[in-house]
Amino acid sequence: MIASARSPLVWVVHLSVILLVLLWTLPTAGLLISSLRDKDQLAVSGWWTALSTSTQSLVYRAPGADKQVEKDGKFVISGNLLEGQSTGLVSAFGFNSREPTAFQPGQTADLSDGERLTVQADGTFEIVSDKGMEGTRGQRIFYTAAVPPRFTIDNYIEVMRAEGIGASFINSLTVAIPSTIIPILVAAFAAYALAWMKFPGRAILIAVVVGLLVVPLQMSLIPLLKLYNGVGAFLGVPAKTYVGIWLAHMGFGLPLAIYLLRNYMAGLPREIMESARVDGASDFDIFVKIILPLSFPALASFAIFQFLWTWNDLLVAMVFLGTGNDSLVLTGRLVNLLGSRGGNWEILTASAFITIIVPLIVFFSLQRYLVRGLLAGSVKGG
Amino acid sequence: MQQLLFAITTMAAGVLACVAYFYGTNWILDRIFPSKGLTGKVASRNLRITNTIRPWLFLGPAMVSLTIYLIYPVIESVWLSFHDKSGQTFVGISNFKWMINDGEFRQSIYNNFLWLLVVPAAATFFGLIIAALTDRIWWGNIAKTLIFMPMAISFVGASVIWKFIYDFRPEGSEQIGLLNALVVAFGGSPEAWMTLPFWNNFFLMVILIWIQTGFAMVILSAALRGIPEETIEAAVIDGANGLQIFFKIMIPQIWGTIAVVWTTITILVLKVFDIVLAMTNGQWQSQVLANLMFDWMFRGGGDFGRGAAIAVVIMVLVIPIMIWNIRNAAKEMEGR
Amino acid sequence: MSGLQLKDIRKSYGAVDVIHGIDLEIKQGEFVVFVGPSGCGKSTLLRMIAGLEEISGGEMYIADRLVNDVPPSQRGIAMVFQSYALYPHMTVYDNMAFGMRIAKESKEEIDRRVRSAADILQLTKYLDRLPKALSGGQRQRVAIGRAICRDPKVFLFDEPLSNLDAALRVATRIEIAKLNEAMADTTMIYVTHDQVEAMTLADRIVVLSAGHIEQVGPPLELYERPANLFVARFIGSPAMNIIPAKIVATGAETTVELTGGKRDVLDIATAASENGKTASFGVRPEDLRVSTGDSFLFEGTVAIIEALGEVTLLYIEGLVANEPIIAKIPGILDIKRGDKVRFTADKAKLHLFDASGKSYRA
Amino acid sequence: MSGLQLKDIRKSYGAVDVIHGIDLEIKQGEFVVFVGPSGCGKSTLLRMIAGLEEISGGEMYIADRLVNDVPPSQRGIAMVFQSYALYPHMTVYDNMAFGMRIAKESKEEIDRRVRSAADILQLTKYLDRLPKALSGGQRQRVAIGRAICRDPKVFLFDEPLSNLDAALRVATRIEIAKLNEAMADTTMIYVTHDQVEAMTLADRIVVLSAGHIEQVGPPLELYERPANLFVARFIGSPAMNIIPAKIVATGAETTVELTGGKRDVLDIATAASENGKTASFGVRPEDLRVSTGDSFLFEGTVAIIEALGEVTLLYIEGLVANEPIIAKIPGILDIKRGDKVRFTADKAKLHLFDASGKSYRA
Amino acid sequence: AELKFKPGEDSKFNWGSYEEFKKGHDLKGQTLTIFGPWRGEDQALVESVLDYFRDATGVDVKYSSSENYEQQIVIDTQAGSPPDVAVLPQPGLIADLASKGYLTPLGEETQKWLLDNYAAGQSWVDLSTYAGKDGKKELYAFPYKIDVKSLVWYVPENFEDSGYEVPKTMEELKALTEKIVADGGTPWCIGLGSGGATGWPATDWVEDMMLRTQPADVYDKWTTNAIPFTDPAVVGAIDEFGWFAKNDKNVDGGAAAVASTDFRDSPKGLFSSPPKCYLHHQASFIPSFFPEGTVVGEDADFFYMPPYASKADLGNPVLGAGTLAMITKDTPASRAFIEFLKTPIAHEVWMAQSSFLTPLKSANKDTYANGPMKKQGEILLNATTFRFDGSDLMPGKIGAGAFWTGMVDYVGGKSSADVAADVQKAWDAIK
Ligand SMILES: Nc1ncnc2c1ncn2[C@@H]1O[C@H](COP(=O)(O)OP(=O)(O)OP(=O)(O)O)[C@@H](O)[C@H]1O
Ligand SMILES: Nc1ncnc2c1ncn2[C@@H]1O[C@H](COP(=O)(O)OP(=O)(O)OP(=O)(O)O)[C@@H](O)[C@H]1O
Ligand SMILES: [Mg+2]
Ligand SMILES: [Mg+2]
Repeated sequence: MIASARSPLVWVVHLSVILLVLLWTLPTAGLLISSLRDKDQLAVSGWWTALSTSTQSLVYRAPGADKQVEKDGKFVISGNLLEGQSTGLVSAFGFNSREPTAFQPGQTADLSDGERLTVQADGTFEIVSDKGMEGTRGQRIFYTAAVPPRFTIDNYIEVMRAEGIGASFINSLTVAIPSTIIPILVAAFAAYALAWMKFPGRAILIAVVVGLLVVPLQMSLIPLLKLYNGVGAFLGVPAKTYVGIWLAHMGFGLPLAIYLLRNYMAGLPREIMESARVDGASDFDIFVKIILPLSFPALASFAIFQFLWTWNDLLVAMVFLGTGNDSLVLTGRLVNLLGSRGGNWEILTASAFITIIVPLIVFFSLQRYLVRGLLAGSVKGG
Repeated sequence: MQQLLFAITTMAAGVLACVAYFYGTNWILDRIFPSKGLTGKVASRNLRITNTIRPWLFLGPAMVSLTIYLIYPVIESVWLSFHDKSGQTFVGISNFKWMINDGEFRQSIYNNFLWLLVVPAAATFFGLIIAALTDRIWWGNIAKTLIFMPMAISFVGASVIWKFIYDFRPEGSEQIGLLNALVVAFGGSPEAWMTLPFWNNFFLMVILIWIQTGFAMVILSAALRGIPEETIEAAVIDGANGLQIFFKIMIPQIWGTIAVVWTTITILVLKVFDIVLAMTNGQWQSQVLANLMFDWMFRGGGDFGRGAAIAVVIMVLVIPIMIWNIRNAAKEMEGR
Repeated sequence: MSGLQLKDIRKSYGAVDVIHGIDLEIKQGEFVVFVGPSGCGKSTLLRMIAGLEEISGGEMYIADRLVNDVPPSQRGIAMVFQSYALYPHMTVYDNMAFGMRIAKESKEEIDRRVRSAADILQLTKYLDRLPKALSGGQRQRVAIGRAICRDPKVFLFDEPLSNLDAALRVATRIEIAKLNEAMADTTMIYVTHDQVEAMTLADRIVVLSAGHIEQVGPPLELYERPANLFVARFIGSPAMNIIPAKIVATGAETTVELTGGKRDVLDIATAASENGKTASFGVRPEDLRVSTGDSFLFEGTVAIIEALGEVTLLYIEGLVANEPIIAKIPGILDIKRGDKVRFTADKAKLHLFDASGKSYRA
Repeated sequence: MSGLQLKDIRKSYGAVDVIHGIDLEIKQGEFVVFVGPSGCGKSTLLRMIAGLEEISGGEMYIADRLVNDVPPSQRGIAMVFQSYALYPHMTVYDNMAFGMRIAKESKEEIDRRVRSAADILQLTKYLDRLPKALSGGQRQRVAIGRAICRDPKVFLFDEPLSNLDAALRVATRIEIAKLNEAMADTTMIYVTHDQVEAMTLADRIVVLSAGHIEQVGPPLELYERPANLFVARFIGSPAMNIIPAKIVATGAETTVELTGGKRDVLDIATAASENGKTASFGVRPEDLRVSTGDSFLFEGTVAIIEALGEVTLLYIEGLVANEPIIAKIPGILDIKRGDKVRFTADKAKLHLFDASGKSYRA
Repeated sequence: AELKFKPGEDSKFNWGSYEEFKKGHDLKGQTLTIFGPWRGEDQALVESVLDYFRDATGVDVKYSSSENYEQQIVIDTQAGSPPDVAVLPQPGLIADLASKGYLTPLGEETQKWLLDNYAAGQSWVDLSTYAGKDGKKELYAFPYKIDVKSLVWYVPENFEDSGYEVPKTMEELKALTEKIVADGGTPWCIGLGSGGATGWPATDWVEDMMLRTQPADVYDKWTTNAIPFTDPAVVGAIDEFGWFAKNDKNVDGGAAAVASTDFRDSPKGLFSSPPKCYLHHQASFIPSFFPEGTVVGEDADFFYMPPYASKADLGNPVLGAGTLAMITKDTPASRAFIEFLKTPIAHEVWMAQSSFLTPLKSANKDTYANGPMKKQGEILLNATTFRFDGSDLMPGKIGAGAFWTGMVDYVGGKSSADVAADVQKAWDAIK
């Protein structure tokens, strides 16, 4: 680390990073706040309004006639519009949807059938009638009030309580972990061969790997499932197994893995490899004892992505593991929670944050392998 | 609990099998063709043989897997692209003929080129900037995690997120989309962003850039940290300022990785469809190739011939990138 | 004064203390050489002067300005790194031109200076190569070229010639000396393990050991009057022979008794209080002569003979356990292994150190 | 024979020819030193012997086995890289133990050997450090330690001591000599720029220049009877003085006329056909003596005096244009700049080379 | 699992049919995999029905679903690992599966059963009959669970506050629309937004209008492209929709907002204060997107999208949608499942819990969970014509593609003729 990095430029750096981070997290922040909001609020007001007290026009339905009490010969229904909220201030009210702000707090409104409605600024109201009221549905009271921010974790509770979520979580892990580790191993060997071993056709192979990056996943599904079914029938085992999905994830992840790892490995100083070779190490030794430890940054970055993709994947899991209840992965389970029309945003927002946790943990724990100066001190002159 | 146990054992078995393969085959190879301790013709012959075989042992599992999971489907796709809807009857190049005349296809190609121009460049650019800037500040890891977050968010989540950005409410009513809220706050009138032909492409691209920057950042950050510190020190001594060091010392040294990131994102862009599917499904002239392919493949029973033909086009588009990569690899292999 | 001032400079890497408080003043235009055993902190000190290493303690002034927190680029230095630190993606030419380009020199000026430096360093043929296609010595020369192209206030050289062959080394050394002469205002600090370099180039030599200064002075002073045992042994090659002795008579001249009983008289004054104390008697191998007469300092058996052509090294056993006395005698000698030989030396060239290693010569 | 045999070995990097056909035989157990100017191909040759560099042409045998295609791991070599090439992710201990672990030595044996090597190289304190926390010299020592821990058929050292201080260098050099003695069957090939190292260690020295061999022979032979001008100038420091001359009389003794007209007689036999040809007259700086009498080889004006303590270097001008004659006179002299001084030398130590650079001495 | 309603306990249910079915089917040890579109709450409901099948037959039933069921079923059938029974809401997709030979015909007997037992039986048989691989038309699917689409939702109290009446004819509806505008309100909330499926709510409008302006056979020709999309009948229906949607005053936010407002959000305007709109055209499922606590029948209600009085000859057409069950793997268990769907109990159990409409005449209407459901059931039974959602009948590329896009373009400003031409062009391209 170079001494005295304390220059005015540093502030520019800090500020620009803050700006970028803000830009990048703002959308997600919206999601986070939304996930903590009441589900009916989501579609009505912007998430940022949830952060401060806002003036809203709302409707309250008073209790029905069965809640009336007789007092001094009058029939009274009373309550509070701002039920359950400690603060808030009513600034206007009404009883007709056409004129929702016809009255000021404290005023008394004459309802059509001899009933009178009074609403106070603190939200308490009273409907008074001379004769007994009827009907199961209570009176609608329109009011405008300053409502303080209101947050709830109900959305999370709802998602977490969903049946089978624990099993799905384990399913997801069972899919994701080997689907991450196996391709890394396989790809690392291949990348080493492509970067440091001499054999004819190497350049072509590299190009093929790049070319295979582009193969659309959807193209492969049917032929592969056909193959799986064939093999499954031949061996007399079910076609949709964990091994099957691991291999599938490996196949789809390999091109990128090989491509990234090869690029990284090709950049390692060759003197180190030579030195090991002179020390009597075979290719296998070199790979295991020199290349792998020195490639940790690349391995870690790929692991982060592969884990992420397999964790968030729905399509491959649905096709190769099946859609059945006991084989459902977490994403599948959460998507199913959304219901047939897929519109429950409050669940969507909450489940998005529940699924994000594991990948973020993986990212955070693997990030420390992206170290600086891994090669420092190894060779002189470059 | 039992499932957990099963999961752990299968995981261990899978990984172990993989290790055993590599170790075992190498061991066997050295057993069959020994060269240690031997001299003369036999030794050199064995040596030659092992040297020829060993790379293929290392490559073996990868190649098998690639062949099954990717090459075989590619061949199948090519085959299908010359067949009709149900994949039964050979129809020659009529699928391709149809494609050229299809307005939606042309629209998709046009849009895809827009995407290719903007997204890889922008994502790589932001990824690089962020990787470089966060590298030397104490809260860099936190910043990176935050910027990485979009990558980790499931796609369903992301589409909701952007709904809360792009959402349009008629003028006069309260906006729940951030972008329109800002526009209104500054006195403009709200726009239905997704429905603006041509421009909506860019709003969709923003989403992909937002996601892929995390990818570029992680890879480039690893590369930046691999730059020998001493070359930076030397540049500092030579009087270079931060920007000069960044552009003249760091970037050239990680150029290979930048190319890799750019390539990867470019290819990803060719494949992108879920964003388009979820946000517009190609309406308002925002169609892209991959979504078009998906459309033909699966919607209402599907037309595999045409779907495959579009897939073939996508794969053909990547050929220039392949050639460029061969060149790069060859250059870097010189004298190795 | 506008040189360099180090006040109680300290450096530690975590728990490891590497520099233990260095006080040093270097005048503008001076050529100072740092010597010291491998790992004593020379590079670290240089890197601190350059601003590449944070200073853990003390104050550093360049041209009377406190520079502890001044970034390297504002210190006006050029440096040759021990590990070269070439830019791997630039050709030799660009490596050398980089600093000047940053300084916005004119194209012609850059070209002129690069070519002249390349000429001096015999790199002209390689100007278009990348560092990875160079030999070790060539790389080192590029590193030197990169520094001498520039026009700094302070030059820092970290073992710049270690990978060069003798002829090139001499030539380059002379070029550096010339550079020093041509740029009278430029301060140069030079780290080397080569005695000849240190002796020929330095205005003053700083001898470091384990993170502190042992002695500072002009080369000949260090050679002739080492302040302590460490410097005595360190300067000169092969190192000064040290023979345990006991002071048996003090005064204007001192008499010591070597192991084995031989008594010698030195023209060094000692106080009476020193009488009877143990001391170390020192004589340089090249100051020893083979004595044919009766007057001699000591005698011993030749264990090894190394004929280097120009001189012959004799390794004499029998005086100090496990450590042979070395004599460096000009020419090729007619002495065989096993011969018993007597040695003598100029009185003025004898040294005496007290038990703590301090020299008795003022 | 089970040493090393190089038959017309060639190497080119693309269009650049680096090694032009080397024929060399090294006997088992021999200690051979490669010397040559920076960039002449020493490292390349070493790397080809190690199997790290493909051989572009010719054949190489180790222990009578053609090894052109044998991978390094099976050649039974240990190597100290000029660039160290340490394993950055391993501690010093692991760096040294790596080769032995690969060879499946027992734990105790590994530990013993590592510790003993560390001891010799004064690295014991640093065994747990990673290379990046070491000084340049310490890294170099680790590289040496890594090689000497092992038990190979051939040792390759590429400038192993360049970053060490004099004392350590001597000590390590002696250790290498000891190693060589202890392992009588192990062949050692050593690249160095240090004359002393070359002279003291080598059984034979190979002088390389621009990719071919100039001379091979035991150190003293090279010093005393250089086969050509290149070797003459290369071996010895400062280099041999070469003065243009003209042969004016031939026979059992040869008379030459130097520029300036002074004639000298050399005890070198020349054929009559050589009469009148231009030649180069050579004399080593250390063979020159200041002549007080009338008999002298040449005279000149002292331009520079370098007092190194042990010896004084005189740079004499007036004989060869632009290139001073150097005299290396023992001790500290009483001569001032500008003095005119006469020099003489032993007849046997004079050299004469023909126009193509070949020595007239057989 | 525990059966939701204990057999024999509540006499509303046709327990007899259940017992009879139970007697005839003992398939212990067999398994049955069912793949359907129901997820979330719906999944719990379908499982409660399946429990009866399990209980009756001993079959181990595995129900699964997927967000991308279209894609999933194509992949699974194509790759040769289909479920035993698939339930799909898209006749177009079913037609495709049938033509590729992935479905098993249900046979004459089932066809006859449908004719006899379903109200408007012939329309159901027509809907479920497709050409097989050999081109022969056979009954391949069994309609089960119907949604009514011809509904207009409103808030009764808002109507009261303003003194509006529920319209009985299309003319009245149009008049009401104009009156609301005149009163300074906004009559309609229309939202076509649905992510990737944006546009579909408009197709329902057009289909409803089609049925109210043209005879049923024109509708049928339209869905098979026997008349082109550019036919005046079709363009006319589109313009009928345009009368409502393309008038800035008629829709909340103006016409420009229609295409981008999410269909899930748009009904919320009915409930805001003051109300953003008074009317909303949508199918029977929409209450799940009403604000929490909204009671259908009290806080919100619906009326049948009325026909034109001037076209009384067209009767009371009803547009609907629904799911159809089909056998993708012919096993005794899957056969038995289709049989099970013929028992009233398979309908009643779901009817009694939540939104489930059935044309099965023998199912007891009293088991409908609430008044509104019953009302919808009546609309269904009162229908003189029932037609399935046309866009689902068209080929996927049209019904779930060009048609959607066309409608989006239409509300975006394109003329109905241009839009129709576009759709027709797309249709020509896939022929
Ligand atoms: N990859 C390469 N391409 C072209 N030339 C090269 C390459 N590598 C080395 N050379 C050249 O080969 C020659 C021999 O290099 P080598 O490293 O063997 O020199 P050396 O004798 O070890 O020198 P030094 O003493 O400076 O280490 C040098 O001139 C060098 O420039
Ligand atoms: N990062 C570090 N952590 C701990 N100790 C370190 C670190 N870097 C250097 N050292 C130690 O600091 C001491 C001084 O190192 P320095 O490089 O200054 O030595 P030097 O005098 O230049 O030696 P050489 O002549 O071998 O180059 C050495 O003992 C070294 O081991
Ligand atoms: Mg150093
Ligand atoms: Mg070299």
